[in-house]
Amino acid sequence: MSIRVQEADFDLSTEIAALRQARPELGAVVAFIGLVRDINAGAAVSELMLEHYPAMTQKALESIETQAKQRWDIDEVLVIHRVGRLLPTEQIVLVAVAGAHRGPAFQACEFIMDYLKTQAPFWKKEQTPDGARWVDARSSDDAAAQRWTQDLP
Amino acid sequence: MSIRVQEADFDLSTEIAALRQARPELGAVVAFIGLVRDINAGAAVSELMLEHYPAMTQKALESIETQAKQRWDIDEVLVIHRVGRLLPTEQIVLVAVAGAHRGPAFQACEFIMDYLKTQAPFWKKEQTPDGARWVDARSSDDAAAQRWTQDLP
Amino acid sequence: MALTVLYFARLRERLGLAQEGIALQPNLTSVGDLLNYLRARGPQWQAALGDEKVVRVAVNQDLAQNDTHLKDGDEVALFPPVTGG
Amino acid sequence: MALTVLYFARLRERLGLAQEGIALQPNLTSVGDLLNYLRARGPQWQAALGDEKVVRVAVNQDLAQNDTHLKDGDEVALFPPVTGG
Repeated sequence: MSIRVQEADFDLSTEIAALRQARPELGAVVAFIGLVRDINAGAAVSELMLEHYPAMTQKALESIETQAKQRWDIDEVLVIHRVGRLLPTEQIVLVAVAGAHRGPAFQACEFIMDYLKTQAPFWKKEQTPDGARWVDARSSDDAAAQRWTQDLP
Repeated sequence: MSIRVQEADFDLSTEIAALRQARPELGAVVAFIGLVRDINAGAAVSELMLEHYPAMTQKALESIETQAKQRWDIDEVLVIHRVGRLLPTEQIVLVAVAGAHRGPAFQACEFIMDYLKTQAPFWKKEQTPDGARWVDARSSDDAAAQRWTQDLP
Repeated sequence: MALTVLYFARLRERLGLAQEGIALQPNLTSVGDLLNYLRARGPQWQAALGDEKVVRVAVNQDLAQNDTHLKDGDEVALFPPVTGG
Repeated sequence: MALTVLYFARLRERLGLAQEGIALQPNLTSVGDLLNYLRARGPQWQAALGDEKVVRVAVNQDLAQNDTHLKDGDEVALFPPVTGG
């Protein structure tokens, strides 16, 4: 279990190699990479500022990872979330899950993203042609997280 | 849409960077990486030989990608499958899907893997302490692929 | 007998405040009490904290509800729905 | 008037054959006919192709069924269930 919150970018190959290191029983890795889009809610986005609540971020992500490991037969989890100033096309978040088989790895990776989106204390503020604005939470993210409370594996 | 069948290994960062290139509208990438496990069906595996039916491989993977693009709102798909001699911990397959949002990208990536596992003409032969043996197909893979015929999005 | 209250993101900007100490009182013992106490500070506070849907509360870094009890030394964070990932 | 028949993986090894040409005949016009024709070659063929579950067929690189019609020039591939990925 590994959680990192950082301003720096990350390299996908390096991170996945570290996750897999010396684990020849692993058969499947599922990775989600979130990117800064150049458009959101109908406006051009030139820049994103990501704020968080450090003490709670760590605790919330650890809780989400623990829940994923309790629910699915997976071996390794990595979450990296960037904070600070980000530009369109930059990587924001990496969630990688490794295990023997692909089904649990897919499920756990999507679960972690859905919970991160609704429970981890990050907030985005974006620069648009009309000025800076805080990004509104999406009801579709609540719905995505809600699925997991009904759909027990 | 990009499909490659090759003996050479691939670099995850390089492949995902190429997939995303000049596409600032992309917000989500989901990648599946399949690895050679050092144990299968109770026996130690020292080596894998991957055989395929080249003319059909290309056609089958193109059909699977086309179905995924018809079913989900995704922008880019990449499938790389290795053939030939592979050792434990080596990468076998990469399926990467990029789109604006994560839900369709997760679904499409898992769909492509499930269909690849049951419809793309690859066969694995593994070396074990008792000699070489062809890997048996798994009924769980048939079940995984079958889900998508019932579970229309 | 005091709480540390933290404000994040849009709330911090609207209130012009990142952190303050608030004394516990006989009628201020739960998250709901604290929200009512803050709303009573004036129209700006009422507007920023008035809608239950736009304010989330964490007590000691765990998401909390209106009936979550508050005790001396608690760190209470108020923030809008999260938008990371 | 001939088919090209390809064998892959375990089937190729069991039969000791990767490819052959087979002439179309009045009673050999479908995938099912071809399987029966091959099984009739002897015990080794019957054993390798006897169980419908262990042999899959593609005609011109598309998965086919027993009633799939065969025509001159078709490429017919016989193989066990796939195990890639």
